[in-house]
Amino acid sequence: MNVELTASLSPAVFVPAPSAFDLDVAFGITVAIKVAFILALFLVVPLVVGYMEHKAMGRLQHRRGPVAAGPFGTLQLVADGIKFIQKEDVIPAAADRKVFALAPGLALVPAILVFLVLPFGPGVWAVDLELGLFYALAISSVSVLGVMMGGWASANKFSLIGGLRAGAQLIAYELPLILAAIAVAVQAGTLSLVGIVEAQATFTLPGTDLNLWFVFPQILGFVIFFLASLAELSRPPFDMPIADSELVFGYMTEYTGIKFAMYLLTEYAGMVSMSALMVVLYLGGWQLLPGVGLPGCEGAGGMFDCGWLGAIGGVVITLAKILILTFIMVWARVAYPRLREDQLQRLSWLVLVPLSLINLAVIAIAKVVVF
Amino acid sequence: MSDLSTREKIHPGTAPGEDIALEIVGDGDFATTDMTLSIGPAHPATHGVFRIVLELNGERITAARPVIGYMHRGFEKLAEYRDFRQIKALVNRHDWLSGFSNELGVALVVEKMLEMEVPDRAQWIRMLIAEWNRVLNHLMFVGSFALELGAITPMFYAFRERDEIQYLLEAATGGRLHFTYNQVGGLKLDLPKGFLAESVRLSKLTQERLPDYFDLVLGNEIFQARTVGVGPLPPEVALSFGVTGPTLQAAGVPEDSRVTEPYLKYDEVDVPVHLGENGDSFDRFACLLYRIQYSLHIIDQIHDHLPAGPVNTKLPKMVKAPEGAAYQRIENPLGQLGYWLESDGGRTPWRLKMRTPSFSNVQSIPYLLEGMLVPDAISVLGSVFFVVGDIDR
Amino acid sequence: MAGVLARRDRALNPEETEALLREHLGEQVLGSVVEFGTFTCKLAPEGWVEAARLARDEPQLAYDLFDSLFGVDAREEGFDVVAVLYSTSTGNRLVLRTRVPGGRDAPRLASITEIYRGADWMERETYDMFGVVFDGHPGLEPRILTVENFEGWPLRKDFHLASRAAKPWPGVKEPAELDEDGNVIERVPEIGDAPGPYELDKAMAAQAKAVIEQERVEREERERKAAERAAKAAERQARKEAKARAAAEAAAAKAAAAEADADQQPASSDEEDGA
Amino acid sequence: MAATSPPGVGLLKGLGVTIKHLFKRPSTQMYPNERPDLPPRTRGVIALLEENCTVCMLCARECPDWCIYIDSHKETVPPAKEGGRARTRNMLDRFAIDFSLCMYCGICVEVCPFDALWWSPEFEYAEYDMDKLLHEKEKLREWADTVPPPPPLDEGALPVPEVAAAIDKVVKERELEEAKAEQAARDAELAQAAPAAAPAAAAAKAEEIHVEAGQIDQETFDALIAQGKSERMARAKAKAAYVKKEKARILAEQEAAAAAAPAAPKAEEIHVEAGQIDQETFDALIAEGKSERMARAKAKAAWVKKEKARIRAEQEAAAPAAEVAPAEVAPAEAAAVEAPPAAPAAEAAPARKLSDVHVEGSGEIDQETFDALIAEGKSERIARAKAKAAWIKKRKQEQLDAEGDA
Repeated sequence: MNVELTASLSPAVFVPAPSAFDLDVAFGITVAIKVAFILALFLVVPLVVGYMEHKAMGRLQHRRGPVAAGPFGTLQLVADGIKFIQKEDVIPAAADRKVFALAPGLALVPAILVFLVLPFGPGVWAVDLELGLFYALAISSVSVLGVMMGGWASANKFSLIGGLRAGAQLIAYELPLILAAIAVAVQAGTLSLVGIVEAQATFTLPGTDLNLWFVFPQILGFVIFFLASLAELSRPPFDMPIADSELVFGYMTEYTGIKFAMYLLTEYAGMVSMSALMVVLYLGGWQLLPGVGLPGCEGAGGMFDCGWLGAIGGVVITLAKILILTFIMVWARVAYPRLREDQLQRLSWLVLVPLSLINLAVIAIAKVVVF
Repeated sequence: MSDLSTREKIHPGTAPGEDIALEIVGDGDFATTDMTLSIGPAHPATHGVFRIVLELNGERITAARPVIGYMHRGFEKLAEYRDFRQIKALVNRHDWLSGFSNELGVALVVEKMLEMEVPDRAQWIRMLIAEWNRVLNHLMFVGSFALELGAITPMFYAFRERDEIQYLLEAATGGRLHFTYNQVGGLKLDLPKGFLAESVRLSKLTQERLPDYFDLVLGNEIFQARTVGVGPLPPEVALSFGVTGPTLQAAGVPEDSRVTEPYLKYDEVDVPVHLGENGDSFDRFACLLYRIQYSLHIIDQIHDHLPAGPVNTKLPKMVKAPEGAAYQRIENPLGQLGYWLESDGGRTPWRLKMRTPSFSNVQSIPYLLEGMLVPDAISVLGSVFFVVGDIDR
Repeated sequence: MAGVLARRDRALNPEETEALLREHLGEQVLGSVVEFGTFTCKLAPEGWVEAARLARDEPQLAYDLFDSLFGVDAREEGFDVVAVLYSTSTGNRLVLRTRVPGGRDAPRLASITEIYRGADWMERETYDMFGVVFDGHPGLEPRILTVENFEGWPLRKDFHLASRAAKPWPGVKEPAELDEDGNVIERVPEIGDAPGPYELDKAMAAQAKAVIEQERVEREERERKAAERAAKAAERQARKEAKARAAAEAAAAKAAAAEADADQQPASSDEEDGA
Repeated sequence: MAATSPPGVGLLKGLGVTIKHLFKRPSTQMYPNERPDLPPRTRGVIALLEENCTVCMLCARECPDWCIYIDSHKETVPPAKEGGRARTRNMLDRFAIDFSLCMYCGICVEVCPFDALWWSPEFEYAEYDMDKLLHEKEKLREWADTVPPPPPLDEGALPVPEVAAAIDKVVKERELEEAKAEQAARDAELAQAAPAAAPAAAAAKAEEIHVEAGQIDQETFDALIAQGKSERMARAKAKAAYVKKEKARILAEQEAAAAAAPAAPKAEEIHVEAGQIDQETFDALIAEGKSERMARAKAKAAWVKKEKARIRAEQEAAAPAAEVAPAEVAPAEAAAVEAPPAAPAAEAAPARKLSDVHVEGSGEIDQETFDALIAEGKSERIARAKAKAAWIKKRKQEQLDAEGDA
């Protein structure tokens, strides 16, 4: 049991860890800097992930991927974005115009908001909420509202089925996702994402000095969380809401131009935020290896109070871990066909939910007895 | 046309094509109306202009009605205005993935009527190209079926193989899809130098790469979950519909023209046939994959047998089929292709009936879809292998 | 495979098949022919369904694979319907053929959809292409291959291919096939030469010739009319001159009576009308 | 199958297959940057070698789509010499292929008796507008420059005459050196430098006995043997040359006439209908009530037939063909052509003689022109065709000069 953590467990004593952006200047400027930081993250990281997906898919499929736009095709997504902006914005005649227009935005905004609490490095976060994990999971599931609205408002049967599938999928997979995350919170003893990273840095295998990430005791939870996040994001092999060979393009069928781009951006942002959550919850945040801190850092587990160098190093490590996780998502997309909707539901309710409950129970008991 | 018993059950007293009034299904608060979902004519899963109207209760299909004819080009009529050389260039377009087999059928039926002796070498080369054509076709369906189930990668691998094979065939025939290489009495030209060496190399290479498809698709648990038990086709129903090819072999019927009614020199090579057990989507796909393997096996045998000699016979100035009617059946990649050639002794056929495998195979789809889910419809549509041009002609 | 081959040994040959069918159908079997290795049994239309049923159900026949069913134009006598059946157990093929009653105007035949499921679309196609109505078929409409509102029966021989009618055949252009007189030239074969025009193309050439003829007739007509016009004009001129002469005479004979002058006036107006 | 393997193995295998490709070189062809290397038989576009077209209309008639448009007019070529007979020719005004209709079946290329149509692997001619796919003869002629030589055939192939002709073409294209040598040998023969060739020819005769090739072109065969080629190869080529000669003869006749047209003095337009033609062949046939065109066609056919007979006779005689001087051949041919009884040969001979001399040299190319064109970067094929025409023109000029001197 960690003494410092016990102290921070009590709400009365919880002091949010300071962000590097909490500058000693006027409140307004601090906020502006934080907003700029979040937007920069939001606009850059999904593009990097998107480029990685294009390129990795290409190479996994024995082709090259984008090559024409920019050096090695790096500007492909930028080019795509420009193209999307230029496209005509078509709204079907029978569509519910307001809902139709609102839906992509509603899907996109939560994807941005999740970035608020994600810690990317030592001190590199906007806010360290006490209920950070809760906030992240809650906000990210709002996106599906936008998806369902889009599916409904398009006045297209394929879109409608896609939207309904997305809704059903969310309900089915929110449960294992949250149960897996709860197990982490139980082990860490906090809901603050920064706190969880800190807890991992200081967690040692009982009876030894061996520092471990939560992925080791909770490998089951990690797998469940990974699968559930794939399903939440409608990533293959759980992409039934889109299912391009059945539902044409699911809820996105009728969308064009910038609105379509917003849905796509939501997907990539979701990939980033879910991967970032996994990094934070299971993979030790910006810790290079278990037990190996960053240079120039002190604080809990040698991971805080770093200089600029340490902060940049931390961000690089986090992003690298995010890229590895997103690569696995891409890899799964390349290698697998998609499941059927009923099989997906069965997988959730009959396999993942019981397993995550077992996982939670085991962790809770271990928390009391062993750790 | 949907399977009538199903239609009668669900919508008694309605004629096919008639708009079906929506019915309330279920009781009390859970009562829902049926939804009519029109898949196609332009839909990713139909790979062509093909439409299938599904009656849905939730995602469960209560009735299905394929609508065909969007690509009807009147081939049988056009053939009546063309001589046999021109027909050859016409027919390799109805099933554009089996161009060579189609023209082969025409050449064979005309040769049959003329009682013409085709040089051995021509027959062996025809077999060689026909088997490569079969591999080409099947690779396409391996890719497209996997794609329809959401696996995007096999398509790319399949196209990589296809491209090399197409290049090979292009070197001999000049075409990549529409080979126009046959002529009555043989072939247009002999193989170019180096063709055989390249053919041997490609056969070896493809055989090395084939396990990738088995691992990536056939052995994949998700794939199995999507296909095993989906759309089973009992053999007697399949035969009654006239279903042939891999779809029939999947139902366990050992029917393959190359074995049961050998043409060309198929009686001189070993032609293995893979048989399925249940006739479901999985079996259909497995048959397709094994057919690639066995075609390559046949190609290897042809490499060893290919004799030297001429590849065409001297033709009269004007090829005229004698009066009468003949039927020639060949094993097209998608199933049995039959040409009924009726001639009045003229230069053009009096009637050329194209009995295409896709037409009969697709007829069985309503039967297969009854009670399935929408995603299963995709699985069935993808595994009852058809080319829309081959249905509509 | 081995099992199939064993049963193949017991397969009936064409004579036995025909005898078997005759035994059941009697007079309905009109005859049979083995053409290019295909056994065709000609049936009276009344025995059509029964023959199909026998072919499927008779254990010695066991034609289980429904191959195809289609129509053939039989010129003045209407249409034939042909069904091709195959037996996977014996490896035999049976072709049933019947002349559809009703001639070209109202061809009707009984449907065999009850016996073979595959006959459904095949019969629809035959209806679509030839207009043969199948009694007992669950629904021939909408037309299966052509568009719903298509008019005509495309595979009938009296249905002409629009593309061929719309465009002149390229081979009849000068100087290849028609000589100056518009006759089709019988070409002397040369090396690598293809044979002369097809029957169809001869017809096309004849058409082209007819067009030339028509043009010639029209030209002649025009010329004739022009000549007539010229003749008329000349006549008019002559009459005018005559009139002028008459007027001059009248003027010269100023002493003529007033009634003679009145006679001349109506004649002049008549002429104006005629012009 | 994997169905029997433990669960999850199939999934892992899938990951394995894909990751394996991550480290392989991608198979992408960088198309617009790298041009695909298409085989020579590729049916990309149909090219027209206008020089070879005789407006026989076979392509347009055999085209299943009727997408070839040919316009032409008749032109009367005045006699090259006083007292010769005027001839009418078909002049090509328009040759267009509508590639929006074309189904690339290749029947037109197949049926063309004068090798005017060729397949080229060129494929980049997409247009935004369908009308623009109707390409006229100028454009089709440009594509003729891109036609590659046909590939050699597989070892097991038995050369049928037409195929052998193609092989011969290839061999000539591919082994330019050899072709040059061959030409030199033939030049030598033409110059009646027979002494050198005679022993070789005699040797070849002995060889020829046990190959029982009645259909080979003795001249080519001798020349090749003289060069030290293997008997088998020489035989194959000679066979090809035999067929080729027949075609080339007609081709050269056309070309010679084309070359003659501008050089000849302009005479007044002669109309067939006007009855002003005094050519005996035509007169005879026209007197029988035949049309002008038919008369011409028959005369041509008769000539071809005679020519064939002559060559066969020549071979059967098995005398060293090289020793037959072209000067001797020409009048003989001329006589043969003008054989129709009503025709006094003496009058027609000069006109025929000219063309026949050129026919005899149809295989030849003008090395100077050829080299110049190659230097210009033209394809071998097109350079050869042009050089051929140039050679014929030259000979024609020589002949005219000689006659002028006489």
